[in-house]
Amino acid sequence: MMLSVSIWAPIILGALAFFMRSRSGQVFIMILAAGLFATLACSILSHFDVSLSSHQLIERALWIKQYKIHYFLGIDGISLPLLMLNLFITLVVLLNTFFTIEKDIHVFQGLMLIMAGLVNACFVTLDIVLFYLFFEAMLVPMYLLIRRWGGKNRVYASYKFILYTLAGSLPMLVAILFMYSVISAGGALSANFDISTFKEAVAKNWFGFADQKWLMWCFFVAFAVKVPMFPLHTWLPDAHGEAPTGGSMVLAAITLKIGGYGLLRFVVPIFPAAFVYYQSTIIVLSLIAIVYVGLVALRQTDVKRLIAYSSVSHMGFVTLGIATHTAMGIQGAMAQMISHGFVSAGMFACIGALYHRLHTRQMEDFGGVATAMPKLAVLAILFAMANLALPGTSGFVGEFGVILAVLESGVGDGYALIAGLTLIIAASYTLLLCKKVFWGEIKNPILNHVKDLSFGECCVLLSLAIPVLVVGFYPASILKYSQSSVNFLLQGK
Amino acid sequence: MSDLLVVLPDALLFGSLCFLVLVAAFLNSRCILRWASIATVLGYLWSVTYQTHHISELIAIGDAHFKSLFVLDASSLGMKTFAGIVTLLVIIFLESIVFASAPEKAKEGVIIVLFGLLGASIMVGASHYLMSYLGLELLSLALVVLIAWGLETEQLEAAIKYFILSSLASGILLFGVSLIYGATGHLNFVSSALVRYPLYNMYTIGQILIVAGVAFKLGWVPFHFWISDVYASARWYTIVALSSLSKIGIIGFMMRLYDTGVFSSNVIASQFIIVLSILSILIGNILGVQQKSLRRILAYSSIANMGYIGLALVCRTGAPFYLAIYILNTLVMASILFSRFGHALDINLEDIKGFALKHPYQGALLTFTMFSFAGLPITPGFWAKWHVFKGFFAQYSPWFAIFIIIGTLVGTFYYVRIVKYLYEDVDAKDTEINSKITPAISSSFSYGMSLSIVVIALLWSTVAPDALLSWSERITGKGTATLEEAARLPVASPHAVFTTKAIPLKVPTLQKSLNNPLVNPMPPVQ
Amino acid sequence: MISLSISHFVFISTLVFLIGLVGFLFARKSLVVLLMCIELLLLACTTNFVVFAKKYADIDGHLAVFFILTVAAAESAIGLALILLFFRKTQSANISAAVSLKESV
Amino acid sequence: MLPTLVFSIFSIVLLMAALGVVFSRQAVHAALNLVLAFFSAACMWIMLDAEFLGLVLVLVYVGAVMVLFLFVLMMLDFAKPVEVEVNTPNYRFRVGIVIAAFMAEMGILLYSKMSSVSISSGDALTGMQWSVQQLALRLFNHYAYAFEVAGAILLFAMVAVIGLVKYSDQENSPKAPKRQNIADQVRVKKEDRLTLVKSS
Amino acid sequence: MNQSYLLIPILPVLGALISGFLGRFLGKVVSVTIALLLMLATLGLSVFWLNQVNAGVHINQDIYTWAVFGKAAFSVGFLIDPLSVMMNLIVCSISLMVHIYTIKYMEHDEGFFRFYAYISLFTGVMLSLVMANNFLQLFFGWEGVGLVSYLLIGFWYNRESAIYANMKAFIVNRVGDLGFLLGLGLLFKFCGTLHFDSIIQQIPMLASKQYMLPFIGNVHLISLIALLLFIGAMSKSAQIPLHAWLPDSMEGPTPISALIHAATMVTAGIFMVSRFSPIFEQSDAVLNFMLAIGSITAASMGLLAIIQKDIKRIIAYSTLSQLGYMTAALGASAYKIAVFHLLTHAFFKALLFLGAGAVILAKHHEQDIRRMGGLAKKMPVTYICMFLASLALSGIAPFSGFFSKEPIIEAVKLSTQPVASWAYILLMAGVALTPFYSFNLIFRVFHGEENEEIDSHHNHHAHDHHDSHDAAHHNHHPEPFFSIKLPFIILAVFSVINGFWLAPKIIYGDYFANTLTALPTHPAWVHITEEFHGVGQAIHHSLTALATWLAVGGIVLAFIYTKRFPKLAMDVPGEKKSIFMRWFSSGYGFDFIYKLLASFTMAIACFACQVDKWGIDGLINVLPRGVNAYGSRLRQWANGSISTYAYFIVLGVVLMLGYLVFFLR
Repeated sequence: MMLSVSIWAPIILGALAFFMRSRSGQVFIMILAAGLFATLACSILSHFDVSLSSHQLIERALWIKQYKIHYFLGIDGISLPLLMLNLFITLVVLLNTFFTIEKDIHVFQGLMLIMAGLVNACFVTLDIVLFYLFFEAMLVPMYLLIRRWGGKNRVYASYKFILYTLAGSLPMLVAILFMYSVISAGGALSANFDISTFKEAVAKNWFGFADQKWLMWCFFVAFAVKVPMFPLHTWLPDAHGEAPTGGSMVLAAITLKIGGYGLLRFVVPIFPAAFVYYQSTIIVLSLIAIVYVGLVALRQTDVKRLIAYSSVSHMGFVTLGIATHTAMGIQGAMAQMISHGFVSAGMFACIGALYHRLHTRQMEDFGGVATAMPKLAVLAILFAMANLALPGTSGFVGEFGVILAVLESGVGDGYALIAGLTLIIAASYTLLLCKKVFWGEIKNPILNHVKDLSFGECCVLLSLAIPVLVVGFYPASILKYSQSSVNFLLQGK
Repeated sequence: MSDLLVVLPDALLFGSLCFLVLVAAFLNSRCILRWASIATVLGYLWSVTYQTHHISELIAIGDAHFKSLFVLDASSLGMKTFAGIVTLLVIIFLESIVFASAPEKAKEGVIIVLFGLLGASIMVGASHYLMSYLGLELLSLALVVLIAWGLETEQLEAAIKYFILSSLASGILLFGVSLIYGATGHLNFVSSALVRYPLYNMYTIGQILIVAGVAFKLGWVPFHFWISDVYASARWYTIVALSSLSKIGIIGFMMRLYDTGVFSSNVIASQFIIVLSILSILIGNILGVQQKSLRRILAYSSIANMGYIGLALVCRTGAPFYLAIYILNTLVMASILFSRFGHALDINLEDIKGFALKHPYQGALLTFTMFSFAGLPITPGFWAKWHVFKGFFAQYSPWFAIFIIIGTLVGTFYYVRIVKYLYEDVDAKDTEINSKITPAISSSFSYGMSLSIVVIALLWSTVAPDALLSWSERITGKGTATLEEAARLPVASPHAVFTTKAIPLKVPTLQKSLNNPLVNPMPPVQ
Repeated sequence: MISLSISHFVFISTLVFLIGLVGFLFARKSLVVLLMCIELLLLACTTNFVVFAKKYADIDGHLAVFFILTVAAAESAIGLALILLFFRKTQSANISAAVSLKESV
Repeated sequence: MLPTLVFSIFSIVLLMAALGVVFSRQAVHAALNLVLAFFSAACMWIMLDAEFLGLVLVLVYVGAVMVLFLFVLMMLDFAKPVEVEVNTPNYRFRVGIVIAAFMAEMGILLYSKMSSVSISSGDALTGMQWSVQQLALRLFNHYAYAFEVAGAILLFAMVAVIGLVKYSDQENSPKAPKRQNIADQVRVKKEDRLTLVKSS
Repeated sequence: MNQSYLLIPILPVLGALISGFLGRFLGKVVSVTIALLLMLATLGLSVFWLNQVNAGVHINQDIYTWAVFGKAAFSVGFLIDPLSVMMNLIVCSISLMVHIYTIKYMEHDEGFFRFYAYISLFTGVMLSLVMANNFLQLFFGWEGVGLVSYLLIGFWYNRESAIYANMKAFIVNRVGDLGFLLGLGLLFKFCGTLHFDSIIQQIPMLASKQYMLPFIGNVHLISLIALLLFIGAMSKSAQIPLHAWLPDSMEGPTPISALIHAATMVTAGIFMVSRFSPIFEQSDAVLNFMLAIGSITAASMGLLAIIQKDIKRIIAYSTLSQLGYMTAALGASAYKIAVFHLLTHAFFKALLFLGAGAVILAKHHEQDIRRMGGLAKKMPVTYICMFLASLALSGIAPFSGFFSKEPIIEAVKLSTQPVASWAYILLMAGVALTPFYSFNLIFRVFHGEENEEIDSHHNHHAHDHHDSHDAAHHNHHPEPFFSIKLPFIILAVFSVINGFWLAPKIIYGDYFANTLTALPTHPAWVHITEEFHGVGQAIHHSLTALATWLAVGGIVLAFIYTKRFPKLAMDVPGEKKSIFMRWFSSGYGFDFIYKLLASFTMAIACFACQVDKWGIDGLINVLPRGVNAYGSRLRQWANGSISTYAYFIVLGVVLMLGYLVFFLR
């Protein structure tokens, strides 16, 4: 019941939000959402048993009889932190809309809430088709967000976003259908679209290894686009760069995580053998993402694009961690996903606050922001430090875990060295960003007149900054949820 | 008298038509004509329902008298219901237009549409090539007249184009029928399919020519050129009729060919249908991107969607389902565009700039429809594509997916482009262009009613496609049991694909089936 | 001298069909000529039916011819009406007059 | 021997006439060629024991439909020279290829495997009562339904043609009530109303 | 009191939070008082724990589990042993001095509270670093002090040079951190834990392992680990070639140069190597490497200090040189001595920096020694203290430097490592250089004529940031302030007494008996201990030592040099220098190499950028472009002509039949 509420309540609230033209109505929606999400989070957390490795809070009902598609929800340690992250980030973004969105706040909030519902759905569905539905449906509100509130180049960016993602996920659809046809022809299993059914079918060798390999790639590509992994990442800078602040925050903080989540939920458990077979390929791609995309970030002049490329680079650690196929690596990937959720959202919020005041995203138009807006600078530097994985911030946890996992898993210690280069590269581009934007003298005359963060904006940024530190100093508070599920995932039963 | 019950729907329809013709000739009352025609369709629907309930007795009677000309079964009755409902919508739509634009001289238009329904009704029930041909011609001619019904130069030109090309296609189809007759000596579907050793080449050519004729009517590439021009000039109700009534007739005909064993999943004709379908998906969408005119976009969307339906036909699953959802989408788009632009011929993308901002509800509906066309979840369009893919990839190689995916992506692009324009901010200089937006008939009751019916149907088929699906399955006869059925076929069964270690790159089903007929000239038919 | 067989007749009807097709393709004619080409196509089909009726000693082929002739007559009537209307609008009944609807510029 | 000769003559006439339909410059010539084609086809049908059909073709088709064609042709204004469609040589070439290919394919497909049933007059149909009566029985019993449908088509053709032409007439005939066409009035240019005549 | 050591890192952080976030509300007096009290409390606790340790207490306790990755648990925990309490004491005392000193020094800076927050934060982080009981926490502190260093170097963030320097410092440190992280990762891989004691227990296992390096072949695993860890130490402790950030870091306010870049943070590397002496002991190769790097750094950086004009840079190079000594000591397995030098150096170098700060303040933020002179009369306390500190630095007998530096040289001399003899020569050269540059500074700044041509125009371009506050600085002589003098005096006293007071306990005594040990195969230190016969004896012995005479010679030489060339030439912008001089004055061209590397990286990045834009994105854009181009060509066919359309219909049929012919024939 709770999981259904977590899907549908935001969507209904979002539909309601479309009618709130007045500011008070929007605030009302915001408060309602806050209350709802807090209640949801509390009740889910209180009913969640950390020690169990299987799915909990299960809801299951037949939805479409002909297709044997079930309305099948459940939550485990892998999805729970991400679900909580989504609830949290959505609230923050809702709050942030008041400070960054100039037109049609009510529509923006509505789309945001709908998006939250769909993302929640992605995290809790256990029926592959249901997942696919929500996975694709998510594109629509995001498309509209970019389309309506985006920057100058929003048209290109929004097309690219939707077509790229669709192109990635259609092969998955084909693979799902193919697998289902084999499963239903086999007859030994009760044919349905449960993940466990697919898993069992593969485990029972109903598919030849060659088949498993291409099926794995079909699934993999869908999520690799979302993550995004190296050769499929080029939509992200455009989408992030052009999206409105809230859109970028949600894109970076949440939707990218669905990629990682999908790998953990589908690719790794369903195709363990094929995944291990292509382990080194995936590792190499991840490393390219980490190093090469990091280098690309170094040359960006557009602040949001820089952060976007840095997101790609950081998400490389997620795929790297998953590719190690060890509990440590996957836990590291989880930590990295959570951390990146807060950090990238924070960085985008900072840049959003700047963009809202200066209406530019070019580095050369900034400089000396620390003088003009000290509060912003303090928080931005904190996020920057998290971005370059300074210990004590959340950014460190994941990268540390993943690098150690690479060494521990024995896939090749050289990989760890290359992954470690991020220490230098991430520091370079992040500090370059700080140097050009926050330090130095004020060059842009507008900066002399801008006001520092308002109380509300401070709340937005602080609410992202505090988790960054909490996770940085006590990651076990989050990792404890995923521990047993990750172990379960790797034991393959 | 009980004989008549067997042909009750058609007889009722034809009888009422004779009556309506007289009404139109002697009573110059549009009102009577309208309600009489609506009553006719309702009567038609009732009689179909009656037949559905008494199907077993009727079959017994029918066997004695009309055996070889047409069949009475779930499939034909279902398609007839489908055609009837669609006609009802078209009539409501047409009549609401008449109200709005008084100069339109479409009094007899209703009769034409009903003739079209008669044609479609005959086609979907026919089990005899001659009956099919007669139905097809009636349907085509009705469409020709409907296209011409605006009587402007553009419409006449389009009607002439459609008429001539459609006659060409009918000629090709008929030549094919004559060859099948020559190869088997029978004109009945079942009997001709049961001939053990027909003149195989001639038989195959006949099949191919029939496919070509059907391809023209459905607008499969490269037989699609007329669609764009016709859509660009015809009245909206014609467009709706073209994309609903005519497709129902043709698809009913094709389904019947499959059901009776003339075609089956592994004859060459099926391979051609697949190739043409995929070509349609690809080229229809690629050309759709090129269009600026919304009417032409709708045309190419129709072409591409017929491609998907082709796949559904071949794997014998869910073509009516796909068609129903396609018709719903088209209806929404057509009615919204009509309500805002009237009969304007050049509705360009620029003209709908900011449309959704001005009219949020219609804009949202149009957006939903576009995403549904594109097949994005959660829209009925997704279920439609899902269903087709599900059936198709259960039988054919996943390598076809490459083309289908590319086509689908390209299609998504131009549907999404429409959404883009819908939500675009209107600049000051664009207001002049937008002056073309004139609220025409959105207040009309019947229009509102039909639109809301359509919207309810859309939402319903999104959330619970179950009912529509089971209906579609019932109609399709063999339905989703394709896999089991295909398993019984000796060659090119899906298991041949599934059990191979790797999927070879060379499109296995296609090649195997191509070699197959020489070994096993006719597919076994029960 | 070879003896006549079915294939000869089919050969001729196929040729007629072909010539009908050619008529569609070389479009320098009046639209009415295209209607006549349609008649040629139908003539080829009917001839086929007659031939195969002979081959199978089956009367259905002859009946097919009846129906086809009916349809052809209806078709010609509608086609001629359309051409007439078109002529009234544009003062031309040539194929080259009916090219205003097109995509390419 | 004789049938072969007759067949050859009629088939050659038929083909020539068909070519004449396609390639004659005047539409009236085409129509007359078509009449000839129908006639020779009717003769061939008669060779195939379809006497009644042959007669129907000549009487109904040549007698009614072709007259209709000619009638319409007369109504159209052919005073203007026929515009010659610019069929580029490239296009002709492509069409030629397609037609040749079509012919070749038909030839290969039909004649490589077609069993040749020899037609010596009347042998195949001896077992049947081959008469108009037979035809009628079949038509009104077995094909009654189709017959009705054919009737529907004819009815439709009638309704459609009358409808189309009637409304068209209303608009164009001088007897129709006069209407004010504002668009035309606005579009009027000064040349339409005013003619300057220069006196030399 | 069992858990009271936890307060040692917490209290300064608390102070940082108070002055950082509440400073403006509390006012200067209150917040500074709080910060000082907290520091004092921390110092008190450190002393308390020193006593506890002396009484034999040894604490190794995990506080909480930081994270569990898979089966591996990482925790945050503290280790109280002689080394950590000693480091605590150094950090706390220097930090307290700097806290006091800063009250006046930063009085008029608008970033006053920020500065306090930073130094308090630094103290806290540094304390948690030295008290770590596992590598993870060490790494926490390691990077944390890097962060604070970054923030403090860029404290005046309006200065381009400052923000360039802080970025450079951070990135260069990151290079070392990469090595450190990898070393740590390898330890984790083979030991399965990051706890010091568990790792040290497993050293025999590690020592027995070989490790396959691509292109190189098998190496000893423990050598590799030690090398990687030492790379981390190199960047932190600014050893060649990762040293170049330290001179630039002088862009920060002077108090932090004293605290961070002289006394504490830069010695973290030395501390770390000492902490893991059991690992390093196992690898002769790395010991040799350390010896070589240390001695080269010591000599070459000493040489560079001579030609510096900037008072802070002279001291910075001196710091580099002294860090080289410490590293060399580590290489000679004389860990105790290295740590002891760390201790003595912390006090006298902090004093030197603070003194330099006072001078700078007095000269209105002038840092060029060529514009100084004759300050001795005006600032007698500063003068005396700095003089004493310089004596200590030079290793003159009774002062603390002697007791730490002399054993280093002895240890290197006695070391059995192959490179020890070369290192010895280099270190001896360093011994002569040290007094020369120290006293060069002293003489030029405090003696001679007072250089009154302190132009405000010079200040403008150098430190215009401070101009607005100069009005408040009309008092040229900050000496009267007690808060400036007090740290001087305290530090001076310790610079003098540390040597003979602590050396017997630390180097020759058994303070580090169980903490820092060398293998019997590296006996240098044992020999030194054997040769030691009390402080007096040592001082007496020093009179005959070569090093002492070299040092005295250096002082004399400096005296002569300053007398002979009282005025150093100002740099003329267009002046031609020889290549050698340019190479030399640019710090052996390391900056050039850094820049080369940076621009090389940027070039690669630029290439990557183009690849991304045109290669990958371009490849992906091929599909839409192709679709568009193909579509517009296809569109040409829809020309409205019936015959064209019919042509395609026939063509379609022909193609289908052709297919049939092909396959059905």
